[in-house]
Amino acid sequence: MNTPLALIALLPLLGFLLNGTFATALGGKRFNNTVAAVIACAMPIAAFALTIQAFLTLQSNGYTPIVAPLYRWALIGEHTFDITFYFDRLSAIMTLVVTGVGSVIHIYSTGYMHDDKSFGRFMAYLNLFLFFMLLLVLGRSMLVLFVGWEGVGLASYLLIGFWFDDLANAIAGRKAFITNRIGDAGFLLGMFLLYRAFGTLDMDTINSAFVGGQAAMVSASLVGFFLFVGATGKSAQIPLYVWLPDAMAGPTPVSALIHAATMVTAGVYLVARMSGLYMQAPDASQLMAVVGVLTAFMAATIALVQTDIKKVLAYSTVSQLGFMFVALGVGAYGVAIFHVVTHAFFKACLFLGAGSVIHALGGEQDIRKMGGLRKHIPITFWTFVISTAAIAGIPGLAGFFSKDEILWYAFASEKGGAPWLWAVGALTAFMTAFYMTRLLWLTFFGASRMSHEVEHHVHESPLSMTGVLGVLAVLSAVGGYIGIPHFLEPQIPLPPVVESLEHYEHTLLYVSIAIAFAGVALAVFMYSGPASRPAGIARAAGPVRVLLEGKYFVDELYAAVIVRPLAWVSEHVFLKIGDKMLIDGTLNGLGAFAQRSAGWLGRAQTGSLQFYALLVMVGMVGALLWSWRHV
Amino acid sequence: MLPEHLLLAGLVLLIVTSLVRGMRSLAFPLALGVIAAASGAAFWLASAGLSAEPFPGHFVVSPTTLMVKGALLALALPVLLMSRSDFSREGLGDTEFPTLLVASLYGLSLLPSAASALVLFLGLEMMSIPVYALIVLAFRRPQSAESALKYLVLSGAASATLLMGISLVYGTTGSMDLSAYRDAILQADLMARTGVVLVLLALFLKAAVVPFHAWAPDTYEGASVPVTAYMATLSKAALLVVAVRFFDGVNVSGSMVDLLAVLPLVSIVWGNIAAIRQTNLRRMIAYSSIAHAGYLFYAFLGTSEGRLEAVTFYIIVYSAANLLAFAVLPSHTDDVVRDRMETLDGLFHRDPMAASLIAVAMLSLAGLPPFPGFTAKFLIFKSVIAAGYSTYAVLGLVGSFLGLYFYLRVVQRMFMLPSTAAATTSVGQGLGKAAGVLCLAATAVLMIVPGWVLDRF
Amino acid sequence: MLFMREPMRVALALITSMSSLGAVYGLMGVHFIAAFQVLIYVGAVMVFMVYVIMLLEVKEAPGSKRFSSYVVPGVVVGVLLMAALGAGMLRGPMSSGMLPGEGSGTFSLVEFSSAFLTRYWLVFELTTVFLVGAIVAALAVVNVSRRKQEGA
Amino acid sequence: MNESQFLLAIAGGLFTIGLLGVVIRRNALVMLMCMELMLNGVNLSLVTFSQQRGDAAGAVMVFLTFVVATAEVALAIPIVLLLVKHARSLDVDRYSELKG
Amino acid sequence: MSDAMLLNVLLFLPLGAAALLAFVRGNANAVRITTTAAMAVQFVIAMVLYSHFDGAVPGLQAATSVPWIAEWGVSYAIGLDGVNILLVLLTAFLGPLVILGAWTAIEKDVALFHVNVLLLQFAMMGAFLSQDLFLFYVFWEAMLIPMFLIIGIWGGARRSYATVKFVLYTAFGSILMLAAVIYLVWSLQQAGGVASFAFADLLQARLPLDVQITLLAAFALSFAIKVPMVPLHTWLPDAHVEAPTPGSVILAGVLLKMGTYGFMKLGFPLFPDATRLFTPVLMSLSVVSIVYGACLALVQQDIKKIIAYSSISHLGYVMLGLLSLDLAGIQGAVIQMVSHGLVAAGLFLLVGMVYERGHTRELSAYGGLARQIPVFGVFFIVFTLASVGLPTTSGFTGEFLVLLGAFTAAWPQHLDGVHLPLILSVTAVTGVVLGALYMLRFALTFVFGPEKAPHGPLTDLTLREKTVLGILTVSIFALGLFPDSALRKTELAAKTYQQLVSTSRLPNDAK
Repeated sequence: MNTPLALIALLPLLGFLLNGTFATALGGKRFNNTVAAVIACAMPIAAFALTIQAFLTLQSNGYTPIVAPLYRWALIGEHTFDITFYFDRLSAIMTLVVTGVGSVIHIYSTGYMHDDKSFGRFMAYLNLFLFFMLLLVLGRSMLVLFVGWEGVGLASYLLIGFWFDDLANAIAGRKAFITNRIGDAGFLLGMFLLYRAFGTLDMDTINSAFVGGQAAMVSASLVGFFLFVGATGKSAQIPLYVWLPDAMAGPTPVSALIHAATMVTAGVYLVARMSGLYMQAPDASQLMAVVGVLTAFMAATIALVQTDIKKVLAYSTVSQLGFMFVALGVGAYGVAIFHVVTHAFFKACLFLGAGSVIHALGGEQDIRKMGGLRKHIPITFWTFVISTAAIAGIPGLAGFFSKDEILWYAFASEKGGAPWLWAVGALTAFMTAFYMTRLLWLTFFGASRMSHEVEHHVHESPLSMTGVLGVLAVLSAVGGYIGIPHFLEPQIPLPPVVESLEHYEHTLLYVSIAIAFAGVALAVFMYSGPASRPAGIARAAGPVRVLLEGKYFVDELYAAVIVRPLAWVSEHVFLKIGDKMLIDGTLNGLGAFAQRSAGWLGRAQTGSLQFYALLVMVGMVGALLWSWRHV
Repeated sequence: MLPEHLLLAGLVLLIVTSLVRGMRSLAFPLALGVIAAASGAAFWLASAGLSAEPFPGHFVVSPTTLMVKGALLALALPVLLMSRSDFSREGLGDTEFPTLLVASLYGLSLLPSAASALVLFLGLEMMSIPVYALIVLAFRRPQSAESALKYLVLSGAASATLLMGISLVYGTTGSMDLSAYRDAILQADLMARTGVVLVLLALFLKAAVVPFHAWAPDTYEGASVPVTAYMATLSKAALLVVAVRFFDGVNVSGSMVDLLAVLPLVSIVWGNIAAIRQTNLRRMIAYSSIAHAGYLFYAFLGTSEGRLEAVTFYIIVYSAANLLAFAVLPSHTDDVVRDRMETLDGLFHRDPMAASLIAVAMLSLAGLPPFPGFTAKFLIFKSVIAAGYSTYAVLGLVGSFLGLYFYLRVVQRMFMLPSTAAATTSVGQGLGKAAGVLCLAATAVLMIVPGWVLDRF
Repeated sequence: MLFMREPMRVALALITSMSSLGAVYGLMGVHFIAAFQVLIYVGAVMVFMVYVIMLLEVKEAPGSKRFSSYVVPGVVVGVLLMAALGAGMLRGPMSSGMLPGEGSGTFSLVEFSSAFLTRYWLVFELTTVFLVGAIVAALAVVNVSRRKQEGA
Repeated sequence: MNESQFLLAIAGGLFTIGLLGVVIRRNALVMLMCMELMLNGVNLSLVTFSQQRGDAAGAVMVFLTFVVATAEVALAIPIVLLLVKHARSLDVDRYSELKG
Repeated sequence: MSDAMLLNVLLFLPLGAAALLAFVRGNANAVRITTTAAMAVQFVIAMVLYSHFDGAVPGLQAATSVPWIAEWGVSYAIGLDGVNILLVLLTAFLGPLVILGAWTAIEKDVALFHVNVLLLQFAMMGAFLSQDLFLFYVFWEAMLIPMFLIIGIWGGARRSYATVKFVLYTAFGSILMLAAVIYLVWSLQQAGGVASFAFADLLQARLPLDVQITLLAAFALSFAIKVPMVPLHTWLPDAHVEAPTPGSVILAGVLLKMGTYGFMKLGFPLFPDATRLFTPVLMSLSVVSIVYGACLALVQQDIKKIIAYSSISHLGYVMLGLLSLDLAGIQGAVIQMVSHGLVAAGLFLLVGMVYERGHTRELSAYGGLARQIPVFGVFFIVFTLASVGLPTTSGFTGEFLVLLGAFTAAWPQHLDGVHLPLILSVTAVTGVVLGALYMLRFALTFVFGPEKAPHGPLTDLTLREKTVLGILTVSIFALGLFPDSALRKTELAAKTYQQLVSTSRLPNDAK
């Protein structure tokens, strides 16, 4: 019974090993691209199939979690660290999304990366990522989760820096890894605290312990805080979100799979997984909600002025993740997961669509150099339209349901819901609608702003890509009808709603619909007309625009406050003063002193016999006098 | 006193050979045989457990003294072997060197069993008088005479001082027996104390302890290699044996401790530091021997039981190492050049064996494990700490740490620098190598089974 | 004798002091020592000295310094040493100076030589050996100097 | 200050003067003579003691001293001769080439 | 053949081989092959002993003990226990790999070089195996000489300075330790009457606190220099930079473990009360080492120096684990020792391979190696990540357990005000970030970015090099994924250590 679970994770690993060895320089490229592609895609698809099978098993025995121990990693005293897989409703959903979306993106990549000289390496990396991601969602112990957690970080590092000949990409990859590491440090601390309290890292045990309330030994808020630090790193929340926009340096499928659909939601998954803990940690939850909503708002504002198609999507991802954390913060864990799923659909679709556009334009990413593409690449266009509508919150589409529920709980949840949370959230939703429409319009509508040779060979992408776009578009259209929160209800209950506010539900519903349309309308109004219109507004915005285009200058701030001081202190204080001056200086000084005194003693050896005799005399007198001390 | 008799016989025969023209070439093998026989006899008697008092109050033999005697005589063999490189040519000491060596050894062999100041003094002089001659014997360079004079004057002063001390002790205790010193040292009487201190200072002077060390570097440099080797090892060893005889059965206390701790400590530091800058091998060895004199006198801080053992073991190890270094020293027609450190540069590439042996010697002198120099040092400082003078022990160890540098410099020169001088071979190299191997074997034994060696004393 | 310029004068002074010492021994009643003193020292050693001095009548430049450059510290320390030794030797236990003749004090040449040949005959023997060694050494050195001459 | 003490004082004095002579005189031969003087001092003290004790040992030691002194001179003189041959001078300061 | 016999063979095999080489002067390859063969045999023996070693049995296994210097109570006593078993295996494992990996690094005086390596191997084995303080000290010091020669003869331009610094640094520590050893044994002799250098007897010692403190200071100085702990570390970068590749590999792979091993085997258990008294100080120092080393690695331009400073940082974890006195921490420390041995060895081998091709150690001289010599790039990234402590690599196992132990041991029941151990363990966790920082900085311009090579195109790794690195890689992942089998061997020893250090051993009357 336990084989499938292990297999789900291990199949992609196998794919990685095969491709990594034989499709790369390591094994001298024995596989040609086709073989590599087949292996690389077969693994996730098989995994997807196994997941479905596992899901059916889960269903068949009434959703009692499947526990599949693999082996014992370590035994310290009486505490064991087991490598065990755990399959319940939550991990079922995540696994399905990961393997499902993963599979289609693999297929997409075979088309997108086909001409790349390191095709095999790319597919191998994708498989590696999938392996770690599955470890992350399938692990029972936090240790396994952490292995996956850092593993996906590694995969993202490798994939962001995939085209490492351009140093900028490599730097972006490093930035992602380091930033994640900072979060991981927090994660570790939280993990240690839990281990100290419970002597185990199995999350179900810990949760039940917290729910059962026998967790007095350790303050839930503190643990919650530490784990949340980890989550901010992985899920790009303030203050550690800075890596995600840069991560767009990677190939577009990577952005879709890792930096939109799956990895970045790991933080959300972690919190939802530890919901039992967070229920006991109101402070941490409060913090999460606030950070979440601020992140959402801030990222949205930045997205307003971005001109790089992928950067816009990146910031919108950050913003959407913010929404999810709002949901988590107010205790609506199921809703957060719901948004994770829908977001995975439409954001993946958007990214892949963007990829298709870039592919079509031969690498052009600046939306100011696009326009009027809808005629050239219709399939891409339509899928893009659907997913944009979905994220903008047009009723009936996936995004609408999940976002609306988040806003509702942000407003009315007993666990920290507050009108101001809703207000900011709603504003953000409005902006989302606006900038997504702006993106859509500038890319596909209006007159073409492309240079001629580009425009000359604009072409629709191959089926492998468009097909995937279609699938995802459909999902982002209908994904909202999967009632995930209610599916998770028995495992993770939704928070109660303040009675006094219940009757606002419909009002808010209409309000958010209105907001969505308003945003779309405003964008259309602005960008359909003459170019002077947005320009005028931009001029009016003045300093605000500077601030936004400068992304609030957060990178610069970090550089000035952390990075450069660290380097300076290491260089000038530790190395120059500490090592060279103090320690080595002292030692060399002593050495020199010995040399000098050697010189002195040498000079004392005058060679004059009388002097030696004199020495003897002196010695005698001294010795005699001294020797009488005790007589 | 069988060994002495053998030596005496040898001496007479050697004189004969030197007189009869045809027999000159016999001198060297004869001396070799005599010394070997004497040391063999000593060992044999020791193992036979002979202990007797042929001349009451003057001369006693016990297995221990015989062992010491045997060891010292055995150490003389390499000296003789390596002498051929300098003293092989007709009229250039081919007979004188062996003769004088044997004469000196005769005196030396008296010392361990001397029971009265008379015999002791006589033995001491008998040992050193021929050395004056030996120094000038090679006369490879004008400075030999100068170094001989320095040695002669200062050690003459030393003898006088020694005698003065003896006479003072004689005055207080009324006896010339060495046993008298046991009381004299412990007596809180001014004259006795003065006498004892004078005796001690005379020993310091002969063993080159700061500030009475000044003659050593000049003399060592001026003398030829084999003679330097002899002075640096055997005569120093004999000196220490004498000292042990004087302080036999006494646990020093009071101001004697200060003398026995401070002056040696100073010479440890002084010797080790002054050696750093030396560009001249024998001079460096001289300074190192000053430092080693310091370690050796440290042993007197310890209780009297382990003293002879510690001192003997140390001098054997130390002498073996020194002789090893001197024995395989590449010979050169010009003694001054031979003496320069530069001639060692890149020696490994010219003569790997010599380089390796010298390296072993240096590391052993530096007291680095696993070489016996370490065990010896360990023994000394063990006894010092056991006597409760931990501070002095630590200071002494730190002082010995200072010495590491210049020993390693030698190794660096031989292994890590490009070879400068051309390989020069001359007569007696083979015998020198033989001597080296002899010492190496001794060193190996001392390294691998120190316990076995220690049990012999 | 510390202050005379000519080695010869020094030698004469030394001889004087030695013979006076001999006289002292005589007064103390150890005649044989006195005899030795006079015979060996004055008779042998100093004669040898004087001979050598005359042999190498080196022309010291009149301006050449008599004293080494350490005369001042030397004298100072010397005085100190004298004081120290003096103190050490005089403040002994036997300060109740027993005059010669008291106790078993003096003994005649007969007693001495008998003792010398009985209790101390080893020393006697060794002395002879010692002399042999010394002679060999002396000869060796002389040889060296002779070779130098040949070489020169 | 009885007689023996007086003698001892003289002995010490001779000893010191001898040593001092080695220190302050430049002439090699004078140095040798000074060493003789030291030995004389020792002898005197030895004799004095042996007299007090009425014991022959001291006297024997004196005898040895004689012998040794003689031998030393017998050896020292040729060495000095060598030196002089080398640089026509008895000035010891000329012979300080070995140093450092 | 009995295990005890095997152990002796294991110990003396390199010595025999060295003797063989000293007399049999074949051509270079003959020498190399002989050496490799000897080392390989040694490794096989080590594997056999490892498999025979039963972690559940307390005390020594495969032990030999014969009197050596009887009258001092010195004996030739060797044996395996949970503390040294892994390190012995590591030493034997790295031996052949070093020779293979640096096959072409040494062209001058090949025979002499391999003699030295074998002697060094012998000394290191001896130090790990010896169960007698005197013997231990002898081996401990004996390691100096071959290393001195290896760096001094085949080293870089400033080798003379580096060697002297290395030797004097280490020897100074040892000298004081020697005094302490003598004093320790002597004082025990005073108390118990009989002199003995056997660890077993010394670990019974009951010493007054002031004595414990003094002796611990002396021991700690010597060990801390070897580890090396800040601020006694400055010999390491110089030694590493100047040493030839095999020298660096051995130095980083095995020699640095001597210090931590010494602490675990002797330093702390011998003087438990003093240790507990000074734990805050020592712990702070080890955390300082972690951070300080990392910061310095961050600004180095010399690729060897980066790794050298990273070693300082990594061994700081070991010390932290040992001092945490928590089972997880101790176990982690042991694993971390082995892990660092493997990883640092690999990194130095890689750097050496590049140096052989590019003839410079300037970081700025290289670029885009992953493009120029992809296989090298792959291995480099693997070892880099292992050094960063990424999960599934051995580095993670070590650091995770150490930090876990340190943290859980340090966390107070109730958070009240400033709490040093807690601050320290939290600071140590930041080391994880810094580690990533400097290693990825290293990797960034080295293997990534635009292609750059000092002169001419570089050639990719040969089969020999691939094999060596491959073996190391496998071992790294083995230790990262399945550490439990190793932990089983060491657990009992770790518990013994924990119990020894945490129970007071003051003289009875003092209590």
